Amino acid sequence: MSFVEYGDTIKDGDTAIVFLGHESMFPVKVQHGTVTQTKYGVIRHSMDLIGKKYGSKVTCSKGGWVFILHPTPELWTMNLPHRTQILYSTDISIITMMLELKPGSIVCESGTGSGSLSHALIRTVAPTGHLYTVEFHQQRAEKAREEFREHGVEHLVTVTNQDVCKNGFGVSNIADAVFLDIPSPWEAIGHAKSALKAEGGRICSFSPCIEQVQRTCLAMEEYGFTEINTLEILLRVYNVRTISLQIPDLGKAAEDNSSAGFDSSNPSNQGSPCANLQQGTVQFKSGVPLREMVGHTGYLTFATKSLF
Amino acid sequence: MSFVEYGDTIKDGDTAIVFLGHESMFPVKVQHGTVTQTKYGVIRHSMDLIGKKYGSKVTCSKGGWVFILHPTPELWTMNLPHRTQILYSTDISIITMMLELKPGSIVCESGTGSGSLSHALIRTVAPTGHLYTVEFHQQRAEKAREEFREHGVEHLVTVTNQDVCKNGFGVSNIADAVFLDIPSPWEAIGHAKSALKAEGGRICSFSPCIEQVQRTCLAMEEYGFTEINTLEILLRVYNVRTISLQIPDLGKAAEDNSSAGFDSSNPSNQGSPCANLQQGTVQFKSGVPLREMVGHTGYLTFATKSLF
Amino acid sequence: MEDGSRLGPRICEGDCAVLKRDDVFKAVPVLRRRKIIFEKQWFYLDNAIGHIYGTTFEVTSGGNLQPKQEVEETATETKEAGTDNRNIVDDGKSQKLTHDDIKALKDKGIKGQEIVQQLIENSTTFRDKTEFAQDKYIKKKKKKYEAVITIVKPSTRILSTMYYAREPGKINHLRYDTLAQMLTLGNIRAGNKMIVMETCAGLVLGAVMERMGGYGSIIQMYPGGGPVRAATSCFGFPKLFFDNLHEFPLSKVDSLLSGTFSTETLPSEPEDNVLVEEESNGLTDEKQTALQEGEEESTTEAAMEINQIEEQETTDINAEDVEFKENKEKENVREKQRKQWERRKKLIETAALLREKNADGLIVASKFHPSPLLLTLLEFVAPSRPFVVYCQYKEPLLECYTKLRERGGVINLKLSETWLRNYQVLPDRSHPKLTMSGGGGYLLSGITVVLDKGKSDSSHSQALKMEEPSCKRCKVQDLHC
Amino acid sequence: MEDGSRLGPRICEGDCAVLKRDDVFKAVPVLRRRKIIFEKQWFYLDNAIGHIYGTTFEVTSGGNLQPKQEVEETATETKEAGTDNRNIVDDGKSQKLTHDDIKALKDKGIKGQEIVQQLIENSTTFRDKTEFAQDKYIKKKKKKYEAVITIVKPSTRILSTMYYAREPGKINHLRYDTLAQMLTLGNIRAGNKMIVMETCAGLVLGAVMERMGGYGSIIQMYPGGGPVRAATSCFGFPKLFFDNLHEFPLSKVDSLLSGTFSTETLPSEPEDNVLVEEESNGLTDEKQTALQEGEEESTTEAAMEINQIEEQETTDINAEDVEFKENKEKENVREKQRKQWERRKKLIETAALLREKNADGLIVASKFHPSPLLLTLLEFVAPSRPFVVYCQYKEPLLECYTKLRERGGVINLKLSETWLRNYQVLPDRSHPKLTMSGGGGYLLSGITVVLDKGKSDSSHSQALKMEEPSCKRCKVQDLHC
Repeated sequence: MSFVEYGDTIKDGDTAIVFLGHESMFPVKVQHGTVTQTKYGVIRHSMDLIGKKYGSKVTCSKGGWVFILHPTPELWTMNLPHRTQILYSTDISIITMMLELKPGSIVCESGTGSGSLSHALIRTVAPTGHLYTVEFHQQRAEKAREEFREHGVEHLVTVTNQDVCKNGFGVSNIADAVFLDIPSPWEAIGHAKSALKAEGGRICSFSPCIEQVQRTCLAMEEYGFTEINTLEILLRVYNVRTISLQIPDLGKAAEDNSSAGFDSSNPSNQGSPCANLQQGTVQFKSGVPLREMVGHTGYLTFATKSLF
Repeated sequence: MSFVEYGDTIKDGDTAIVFLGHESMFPVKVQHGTVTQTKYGVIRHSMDLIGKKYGSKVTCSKGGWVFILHPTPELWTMNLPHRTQILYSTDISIITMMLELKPGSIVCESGTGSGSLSHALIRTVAPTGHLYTVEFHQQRAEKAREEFREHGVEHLVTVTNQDVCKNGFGVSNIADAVFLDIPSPWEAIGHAKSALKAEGGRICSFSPCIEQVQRTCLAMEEYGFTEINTLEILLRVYNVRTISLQIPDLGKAAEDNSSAGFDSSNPSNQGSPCANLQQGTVQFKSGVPLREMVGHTGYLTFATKSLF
Repeated sequence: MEDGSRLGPRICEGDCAVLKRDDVFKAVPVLRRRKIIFEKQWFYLDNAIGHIYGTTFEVTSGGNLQPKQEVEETATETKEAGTDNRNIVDDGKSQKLTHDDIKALKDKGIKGQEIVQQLIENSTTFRDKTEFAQDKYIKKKKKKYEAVITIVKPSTRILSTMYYAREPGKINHLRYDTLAQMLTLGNIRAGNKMIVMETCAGLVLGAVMERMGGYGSIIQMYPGGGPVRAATSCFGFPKLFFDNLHEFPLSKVDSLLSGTFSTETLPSEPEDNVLVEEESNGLTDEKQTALQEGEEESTTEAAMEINQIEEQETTDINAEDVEFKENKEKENVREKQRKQWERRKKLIETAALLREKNADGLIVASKFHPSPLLLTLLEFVAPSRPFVVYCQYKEPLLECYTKLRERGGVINLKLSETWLRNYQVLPDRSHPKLTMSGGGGYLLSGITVVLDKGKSDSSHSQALKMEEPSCKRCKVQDLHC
Repeated sequence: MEDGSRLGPRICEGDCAVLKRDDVFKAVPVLRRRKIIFEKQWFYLDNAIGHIYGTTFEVTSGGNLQPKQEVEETATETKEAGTDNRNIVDDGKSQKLTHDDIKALKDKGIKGQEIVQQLIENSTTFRDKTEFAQDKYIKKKKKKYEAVITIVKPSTRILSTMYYAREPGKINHLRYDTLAQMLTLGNIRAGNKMIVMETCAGLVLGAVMERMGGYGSIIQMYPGGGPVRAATSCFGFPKLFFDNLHEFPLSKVDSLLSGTFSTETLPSEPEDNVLVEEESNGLTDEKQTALQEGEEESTTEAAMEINQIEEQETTDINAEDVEFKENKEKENVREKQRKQWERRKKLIETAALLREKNADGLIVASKFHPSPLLLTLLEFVAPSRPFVVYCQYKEPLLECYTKLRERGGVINLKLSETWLRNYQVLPDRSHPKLTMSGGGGYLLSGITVVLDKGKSDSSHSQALKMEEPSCKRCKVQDLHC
């Protein structure tokens, strides 16, 4: 297993995803002799996991079962330990496309944060590209390095612990793309520009607040970036449901009765028009939006460093 | 006819809506002896309109027909002569509700603009309320007065031609609600406050740009408004369509053929697997979003003038 | 106390008032010596009686309300903001005050605001936090320890927001901005004659009544034994608003249209209806059920509060009617007969109103499939009048659309949905709110026209062509007009 | 000229390049002495050849391109903004320059930028306009009179944006951000073995190829006589990217699965397929037809440009092959046989690849009903791999969802749609763009797991329970984990 290559069977040292049910899962480090507790009972790594195919159903000690999934950057994003606010797959998707990333791309990122985007970036630029990621918080930088090692991608990434606004990315004229997710991105635009290749490249800045975007756009313009474009992307998830709606009783069935002239003042007969009506229902499938959805993650500002 | 009361038949002097087809209509002033040109031919007011029921189908001179509709503020909004950017029914709806307008409410508005919102406000506060509307552009104020007269609502509205930021609304301590749609609403918040009743009331400011909203919110806070709340509302319209999708040919029909062993190198047989396949389709109704929709009209900021 | 005549209405015993804290609303009856629980605070409304609506109160010891003259912002002068959070290590030990310490402060009767101040002073990390994080911290703590509520007068804005937040299942998830669209698209105004068919606890009816201000008339169509108006009663409308509010049983509609209508078979008594309301929610799905179970908790709570108003009123009437215990039974029978007679008289009046087929509009918002409702009730609407149908799901409105096209007699059909986005606007940190409603339901609206029954075939095909949303044709027409 | 080795690739004859003006893109083949029409300007690309991709050119007289070193902003110093528009009376006479005047300036060879400056100076109302209105005016005029284009290298970003704007019907209205979701949700990366079934002119295939960078393998499933790859060819991929691109006819899928597959009956030649593509767009509605007619105009234009690249290539090959005219016929027969043999060989290879049933993912984006495609093609995917299905409509994906639940072997099913909002960010006038896309299509994604065929009944019911999106259950599980 690695985050940049599928493996068929679960191996000692792998990071696997234990899938318990709808949006309920967690990552587990596979280790000989270890056991993992779930609500369905215990999973014994040596017996239940190692050597099994990814995607297998594993029966836990209490008889319930789970699926063991091969990790992907997207599953990791849903399950990683949060050290900071993280970027989710919806934003990551558009960032990756708009930065024009592909195998071989050199990308700079700051901050590393919880590594959610980092894993996705590494996946896309592998096997010949590289990610330079800068994190000013020492603990976080250290933890990210550890995760990259565990996930078999350390050769594709360099983690630097410094302040990108003061010290930049530590590289110059080699990046195809730069991504910023820091409180004051406008202070890093100059560094971003010098990290990018001379022939140009793409930049993206993620900011939750519009004021940050305004300053960042001004800075981008100042540094000669073109195609400055701010956008927002929201995911609307639909639950698939079978709905059944009642057909209202407009009295068609009751017409015969009404001519029979029951006196409604007779209490025993009061319910009768309702009783003999066949309340039909209509069934249909519907994609029903969730009651609450994520209403905002951040604004994404993209720009191009042009040739001149 | 008036904009605050339904009438059954079309009368001389009425403003009626000529409905030609999907989202194609225009207003017409009904006058004895007048004719109106449409693509379906001429409509003669005396013969074709006056005395007819609203909602009637009227056959034009070329044989095509149109419907004549009773005006409503909503139809007016869709058909009025634009002197400025106007507010549409989606925003008007939420403005009316959030300002807690009802019959008897006293409302202040600036600017009058093309009178789109004004008509809706008058409709809601009639028959016992009043609209004080302030417009700094003299021509527009005059035109609005004229329209209100034609639409039979002049007793419910006072149009003032002045600069609301300098001179306010010309009334004080009588309004239940104030609405602002001006370039610098923050300059009018003080005037809005003094127009509102002592016991309090509601205010709404409409601005296309977020910077205007930021300044307005600050001003509202400064003037002691509470419940300051900014929102945006967008209308997503669906076209109802019958869609039919092809069932892909996965070769089920061709299985018999393949065992028969036709040689594909024989050109005359090349098309045969396609030819005898019954390409089925699936039909269903769908609500299809329009390709383009209005993506932004403005931010609506609501607030309450509290008791203290 | 304040001069009420200038300052608007006072809070009176028996009123339906709305409690407000931040964005949370709750409708309650104003009763003496009654414990209210709201936002984890309990208190009595006794002291609020006589104050002006809009007054903010602080909950003091013993659950008493004390008017608060100024809503001050928490002291910002103590803030010394760090520039970023790189040096903060979260070890869960940053607050020096223990739970016991805080409890002790509370027991001493220390006010919430002071507790928050003490929490700030005893936080080792507060000064290192960014200004933003500091604000967040203060807000969180303030919400937890300060007990401030405002009592406001009910309105469509407040009640529709409240219902959507607290008991969406009761109003078929009709979001307040969708309701706002309905009122505007329906051209609801004083003087109209409206037909309303809703199973939204009477919220939609109340909204229509508010917009009509007692002018004009409303015919409420109801399923089962009688209309449900729990939410309507929360509006606190004056009695005269109900003079022109009529109701008509759905189960009599077909017979009314076919001419076989008679008042001999009345539907069962209104009491029976509560059951119907609770039993079916139009959903078979497990998830929904699970959700609604969750909702039911708060529902029960709020519904209780509201129903107590009704109970109260009923009790009052009984107390007046039953003067002597020995007359009770006789009186009851006579009273029952009188009521029955009145019901029948009103039903005949309402049937006559419908038979005129000149309603100024139709509003439908129910748990039922909207298609049969719409097709039938449109019969009672005059031409050139708007109608609006709400449904929580899009599919039934597609059917309505198709059926209406086949029927004819309607134009300008529009199927829509609104997106509502709330914003946080604060210096240097403005952005859309982080959560938003996933959906507020769907609307189908249109305008009635004279239905050309004789030429239905030709008019149908032409109407279809006329309404087909073709961009190309629109453009051409624009040029011609 | 610039040092190409340091500055990235140069524009070469025969390349597929993208012309860009503001937000408008157009893919064109780079050919000498060929008139290009783009954004109402005509010009020749001859002078662009040899320049670096990303260079901005100005169109000068005779349609020649001249590199523009700096993209300067229009002089802001002439602006004297009025504060509001109250004094502006629009009488249509504010511009003193006549159409003839402007034509005269153009004929004199005056550059666009100067014309705009003259227009400003001759506008009587310009000075009275607000700063905002002035900017708007300048932008409008600039767009009309200045002819500046940039030539950029194609990419998924550019081509998907271009197709969505210019020929959405060709790509089933797949919006670029929806495509972006597919690539991420599908975990597309170097080294994968992917199955792609699309009828999006090869755009989705191209996007997958770009993300795989020539590593791994792709099996494209195609309907009719052969895959359509008009958009794929616009990417300008190196030849080696095509070495591991395989294709397999949809019409052979069932026989492959049932074990009766043979290469004896090959589908008809690729040329036949173009017709199929043009004939059906999956819609019966008049409006859509009208819309697509409108689109067709630009479509035809752009498609022409693109197809010329392919023609060009074909001609090159023929020119090499046919050395002597007298050998032509014989050669042709031999060539045809060789091609046939090669096709069959490749088909056998591809069938073998599929038979391994170990694909690393499945991407579907077609005009067909997705349900049969999905259910069949998932057979070829290994367990614990993602799949993503796009459909322009939501309803077919509801069916896919239901069918997949019945089938089992998939988890984490998610039906979704994205909202894309673009912003104008300018000092003091930032807001969302005034128009936005109404919809970008729908996605159904999920993950395969080992399909427990024996116990399908019990596993089915448990799988359903397992996946039921119940908030309540989720919360309980969270506590346990």
